[in-house]
Amino acid sequence: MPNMNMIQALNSALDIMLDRDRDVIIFGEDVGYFGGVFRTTDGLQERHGDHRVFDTPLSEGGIAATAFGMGLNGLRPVVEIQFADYIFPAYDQIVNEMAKIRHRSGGEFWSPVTLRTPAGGGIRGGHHHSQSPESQFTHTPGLKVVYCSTPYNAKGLLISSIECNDPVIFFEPKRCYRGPFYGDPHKVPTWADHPEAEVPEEHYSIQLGKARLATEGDSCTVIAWGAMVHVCEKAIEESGVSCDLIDLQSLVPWDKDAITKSVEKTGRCVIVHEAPKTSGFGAEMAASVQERCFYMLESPIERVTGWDTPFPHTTEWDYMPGPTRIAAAIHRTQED
Amino acid sequence: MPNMNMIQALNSALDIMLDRDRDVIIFGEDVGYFGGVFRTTDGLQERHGDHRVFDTPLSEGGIAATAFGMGLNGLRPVVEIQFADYIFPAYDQIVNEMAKIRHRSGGEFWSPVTLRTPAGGGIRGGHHHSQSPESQFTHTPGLKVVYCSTPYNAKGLLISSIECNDPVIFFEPKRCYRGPFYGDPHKVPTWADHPEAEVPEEHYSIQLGKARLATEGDSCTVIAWGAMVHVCEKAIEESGVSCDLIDLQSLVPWDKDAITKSVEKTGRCVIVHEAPKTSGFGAEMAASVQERCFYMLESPIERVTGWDTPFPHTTEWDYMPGPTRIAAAIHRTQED
Amino acid sequence: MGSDMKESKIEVPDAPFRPGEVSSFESWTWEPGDLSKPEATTCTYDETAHLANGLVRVLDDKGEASGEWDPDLDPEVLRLGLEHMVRLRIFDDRMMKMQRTGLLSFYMRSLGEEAVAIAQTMALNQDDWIFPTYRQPGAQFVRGRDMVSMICHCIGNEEDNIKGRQMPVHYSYRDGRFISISSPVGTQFSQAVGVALASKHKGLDEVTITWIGDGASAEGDYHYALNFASVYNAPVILNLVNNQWAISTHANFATGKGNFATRGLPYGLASIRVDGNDFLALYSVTKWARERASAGLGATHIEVLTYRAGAHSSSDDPSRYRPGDEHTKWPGGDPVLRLKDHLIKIGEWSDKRQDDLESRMDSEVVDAYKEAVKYGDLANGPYPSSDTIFTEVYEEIPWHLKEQHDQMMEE
Amino acid sequence: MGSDMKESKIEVPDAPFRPGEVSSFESWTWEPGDLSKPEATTCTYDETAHLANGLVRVLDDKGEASGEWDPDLDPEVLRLGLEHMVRLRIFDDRMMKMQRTGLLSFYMRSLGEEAVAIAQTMALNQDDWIFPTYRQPGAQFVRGRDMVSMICHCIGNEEDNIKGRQMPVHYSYRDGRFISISSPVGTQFSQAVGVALASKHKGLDEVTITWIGDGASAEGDYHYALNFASVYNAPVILNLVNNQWAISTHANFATGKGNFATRGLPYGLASIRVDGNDFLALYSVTKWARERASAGLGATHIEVLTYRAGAHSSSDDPSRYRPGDEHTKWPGGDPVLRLKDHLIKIGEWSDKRQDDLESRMDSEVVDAYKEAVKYGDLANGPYPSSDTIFTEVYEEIPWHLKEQHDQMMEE
Ligand SMILES: Cc1ncc(C[n+]2csc(CCOP(=O)(O)OP(=O)(O)O)c2C)c(N)n1
Ligand SMILES: Cc1ncc(C[n+]2csc(CCOP(=O)(O)OP(=O)(O)O)c2C)c(N)n1
Ligand SMILES: [Mg+2]
Ligand SMILES: [Mg+2]
Repeated sequence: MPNMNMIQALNSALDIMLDRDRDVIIFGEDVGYFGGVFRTTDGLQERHGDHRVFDTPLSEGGIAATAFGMGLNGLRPVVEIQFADYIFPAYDQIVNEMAKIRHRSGGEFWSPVTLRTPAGGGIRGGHHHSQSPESQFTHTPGLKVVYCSTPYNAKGLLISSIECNDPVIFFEPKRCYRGPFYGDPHKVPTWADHPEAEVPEEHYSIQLGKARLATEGDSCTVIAWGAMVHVCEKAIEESGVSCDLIDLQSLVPWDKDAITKSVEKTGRCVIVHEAPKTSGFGAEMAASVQERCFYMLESPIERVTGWDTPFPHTTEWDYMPGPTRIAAAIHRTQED
Repeated sequence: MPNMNMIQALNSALDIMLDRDRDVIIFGEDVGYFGGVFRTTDGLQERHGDHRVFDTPLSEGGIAATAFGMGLNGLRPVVEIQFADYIFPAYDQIVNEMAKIRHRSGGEFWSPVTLRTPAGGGIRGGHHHSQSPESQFTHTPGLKVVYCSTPYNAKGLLISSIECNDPVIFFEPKRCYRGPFYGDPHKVPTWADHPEAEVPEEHYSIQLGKARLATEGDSCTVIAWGAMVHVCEKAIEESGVSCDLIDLQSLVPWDKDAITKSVEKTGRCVIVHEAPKTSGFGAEMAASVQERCFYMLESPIERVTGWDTPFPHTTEWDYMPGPTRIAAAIHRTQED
Repeated sequence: MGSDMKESKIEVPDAPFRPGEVSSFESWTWEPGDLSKPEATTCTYDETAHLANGLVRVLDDKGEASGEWDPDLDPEVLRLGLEHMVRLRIFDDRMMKMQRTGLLSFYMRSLGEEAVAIAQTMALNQDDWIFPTYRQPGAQFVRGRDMVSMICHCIGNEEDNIKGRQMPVHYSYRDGRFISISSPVGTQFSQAVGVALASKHKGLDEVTITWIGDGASAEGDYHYALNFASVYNAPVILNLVNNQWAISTHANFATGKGNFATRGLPYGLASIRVDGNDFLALYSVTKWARERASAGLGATHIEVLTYRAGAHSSSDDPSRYRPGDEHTKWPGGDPVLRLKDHLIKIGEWSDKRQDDLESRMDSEVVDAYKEAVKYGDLANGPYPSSDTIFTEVYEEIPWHLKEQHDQMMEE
Repeated sequence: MGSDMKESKIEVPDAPFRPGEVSSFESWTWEPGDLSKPEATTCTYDETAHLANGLVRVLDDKGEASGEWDPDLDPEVLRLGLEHMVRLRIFDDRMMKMQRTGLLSFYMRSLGEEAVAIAQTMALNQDDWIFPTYRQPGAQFVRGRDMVSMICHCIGNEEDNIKGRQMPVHYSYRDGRFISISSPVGTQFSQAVGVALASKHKGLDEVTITWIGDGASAEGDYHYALNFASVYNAPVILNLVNNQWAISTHANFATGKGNFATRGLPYGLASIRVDGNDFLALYSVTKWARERASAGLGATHIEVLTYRAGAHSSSDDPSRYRPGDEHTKWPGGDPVLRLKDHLIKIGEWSDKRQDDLESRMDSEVVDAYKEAVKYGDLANGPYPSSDTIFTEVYEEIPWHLKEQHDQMMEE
């Protein structure tokens, strides 16, 4: 099986879907001729024509609205928002329109748009190229929310998202496009030789709503998504504690069985995300875990997250959860 | 002391602030000549002039941007978004701009905008006149988030919000504009004779970040805000359980001491809100309470919320948490 | 507190007339026959500048049709148009009455603007897409929707095809290619461009028509729509319905010192202003825009000049912010009367036939509402089952909604 | 899967020239002296239509100034303008070098567009407000900002006045009334209207100037700005800098079949297109717009026609999407050379003085960066203290940030 980095895996998913389904159309800022500022759509315009893969005006609201309308009329648009930080001009179209159309029309209309967007920090992006706004979409019924973490699940989840008849917000951890990133900015490996970078050339899919058990253990359940999955892997190693590491993959709907099963086993839980703590998706996870597993819990559910501040530029390593902070939280769950 | 309904109390706060501070400027859709679709700004244009209180183009993004700019240049704009459902076209201006300006400019610039907006259901508003999107703002550092519930706190909190040098998103439970609303659409009292409708004519303020203890009890802590405060009051009564009812008032920052003190006493907690469950602010409350009071908790923290669906029109009473559902949750916390 | 005390120079526009004042519309100087009609399938957008700066009218005040824009319609078509307009007006009246007795929660009339959706939809093909606001329900009559089903939606009963999920007037009618109405104003305008592009991707000769209010044109969606339509040459008809008011806010707050009609030109879009109370002009202009789109020349931007004769909605009281009789001063008059007068003028109609039509429509509406209320109404039920809260949020019901559904059933 | 198999008719524009092709700009026919200059303080917006359809130029290709728009500036002012432009270009070059060695994370040059912010800011009063994008840092030199402090920001060291919170080039300079730059494009454009209205509320004769890119003009904020500026008659100068490119996307994707300059007219705004590489024309047009605003005639919409000669940013490689030498074909030429040639032409400058200026600027920049790196740089620190993560999020630090701060310090 070929080794692919995450960009290549995403590109492969798009390429395959363009081949399989004529209704798939890809557009966004700089995705056409240039192939995207992160190169995710590289070569696709050339291969599939500029009527299938094209550039747009610099207008996230217009992109979302156009995609929504195309979806209503039978197409399956896959659009890129260049950075997740720039999804907010499209927020109304997403939360008030895309999310509600099927329900509000009594099932007469729906719009299967996939919105891909690079999210998260670690690239010195400062306030507006580092945000990870997933929780701001998880509160809106009608949307599915996906966050990939490896080349393998990037491809499989993206294919499922495109094939899904509901609108999907698809977050890509830009920090992991070219390597897994274990939290040390000075030691940044590529995906070469990583088992999750073995990516089949052909079509495959990963069911939305299912988590991935990244590592298995007995003493603590660590829940993460996106880039934090790898940082947690490192943290678990450093902590020396035997942990289940659950890579959530889908945030809405999330994998209740995987999580309750694990927490019932371990009795301890740490949730990790990059976004600010208050009302991050970690809050929902913690609230739900204590609702469902209260009597099995041996210690408070810990959240390790970005601080409740804008994302900084020079001091981003003090902001993003690193292995040390996560390992400390894992250890705290073991005292009681 | 005069009895005021919530509209009158809000109007009084605006009137006082227009009098006291020439930099206060009020605008929004239909707020000028007409006095607002809910009449909150009634008479203010006549009293203070159309250069202080005026109508705007139908453009929430433009309203927020203009307010932001005015705030940068020394004014203290208080703007109305006609329904909270329509705040989303302004979401980018709020979360990427207003929220971050002080921090991003190293404290050189700030913009003390207050955005008032009627929120919540119970008026047969369907999908787009019923939403309660507070949690979508609580995740953004730099914003303060306030939700009033009575004429008294409406006025005092609004004055504090206007005086605050940070941007404040100020939610008003439209269902309670003219009466407290106890969850029974067939029995809708007015504010007449309600103690919280005794509102001083003059200036007073309620500190942001402080909760209000609405009722006091021993066996359970009920946390709510907006219209749900009154529904909870009724539910507590129906449940027969002795409860602390904490009216949060400020969601960011929230009143940690009030909550931990109460939960440490009661060992039980129910959180109630109208917005959908997943990633509602109840998630943050539950996550935080278990973090801080884990060893005092006798039973799982319960959330009683709107369902994870768009807000319905005809069946809204099946959607909004009512006294029965809340009382049942209170009872569940008492088993263990 | 406060800045130093120089006098504020903030300037705010006002409505031209407020309660107590006398409205007059002297700037209306346009007459039918004024404007030439460029060849739809070849003219460039700047060859439409005179149409955006003028006003396309066909019917004069005496009911006479004239000028290049006269669509020369078969009287049968005109009578059908008249019938739909009368149907809509009587329907609206009935719904308002029912609203007052609580059978529905809320209502919005098309009063004074009946011609807009009806003439424009009649000028299109059956498989063209309609993306309306709440002020264009009349298009459904043209597309043959059963009135009972429309009422069932408004009164939110068991038979409401959208299952009581949205407020009244938020119709969805897939069979008529009439796309679900949404409350946030403006959003459909930019979405319609996507609908049109999808038709284009399928290689089909379908055109999409959409509308936006004078007020809503201040939303970003208006700009997105014009830009995207121009960039991708979309077969879409972009109507800005300038009915003078956005609730209490006059169109002055949306135009500033400019105007609406010419806004399409700098985007490279053919642009026209049309008398929105003139059935023939509306029909003609829409047909022209459709031809143009179908020939691959892209979108047309149309300012439809009209007047919202009724209240904004059943929750509104316009006497608080405008002279109560302002609509009677509107130079465009009443679209129903104008078409009726024209038909009489050309010997194809009579007052007697009008009376007959009105009573026929009356009974149609009465019959329809009597049937509709059999399936329930908002005051008395039965409503769509509470289960419908959880269905169609997603294609399949996910576990957490199943769980919440069960919880609701238990409690 | 998939629609039936008719051929897709989706049409997508392209850039006029792509790598491997030869760029030429034949539509440039405008000459200095072409256009009359209406009286700023009395003319109506439609009396500016010729300015929006034409191109205001003062300097011809031989460095000669002519026409009604010649601002007749004191050579001292011109020399100062030239100095700032040279300063900026040399500064940019140095920063790019430092970026390549990792002393800063990222950089964006103004190459080819130096005249824009510099001429325009020089045409304003000291207390006018500047609301820039990342392509107008040059305004800071005009307002007297210390270069060391600018570099300290870019390299994110201890002395960065915004405390390492934003990426390089996101300057904030309150003393110069230069408002903090934000990454989301377009947002400042609509905000600037509010800044201008606040000045008006204070009764002060202050004007606000702002810019937006050709690309960013497709955001809703562009529409909000024009609308609100017109409705409230705001003293704001709204510049659309059409430098042909938005990263890899050509301005074709923002104009569609239309153009930028005339977009202001239907909003009722005076509208002008100006040669953005012509210092004199920029100065003149800006002065005119300022006079107009100051006289209470509101906003002017200006398309600044220029060419982004450099890469979009240090992360960009334009040879992938446009001919590498396209900027050399730009009919507007190089703004620095044009001003220099003009000064020489009028006998107020020489090649020798230019050389001296360049070496003086070189040393100024070298001295500045040497001083700046003393306070640290991105590669080596010291950085602003981690405490600064928690300060100035709110006016006062709330309890939860104190708690998180303490937690960070412990861990
Ligand atoms: C985004 C948004 N903001 C505010 C509202 C509230 N609202 C409903 S209709 C309306 C006025 C619309 O005026 P206009 O666009 O002129 O349409 P008209 O009612 O005249 O047909 C307003 C402000 C809304 N529905 N959506
Ligand atoms: C809202 C938003 N969307 C996308 C981006 C990413 N981005 C940064 S600059 C840029 C191109 C801007 O082009 P233009 O407006 O023409 O300005 P120029 O760079 O040419 O000066 C893009 C797409 C952004 N910063 N903000
Ligand atoms: Mg209107
Ligand atoms: Mg550009």
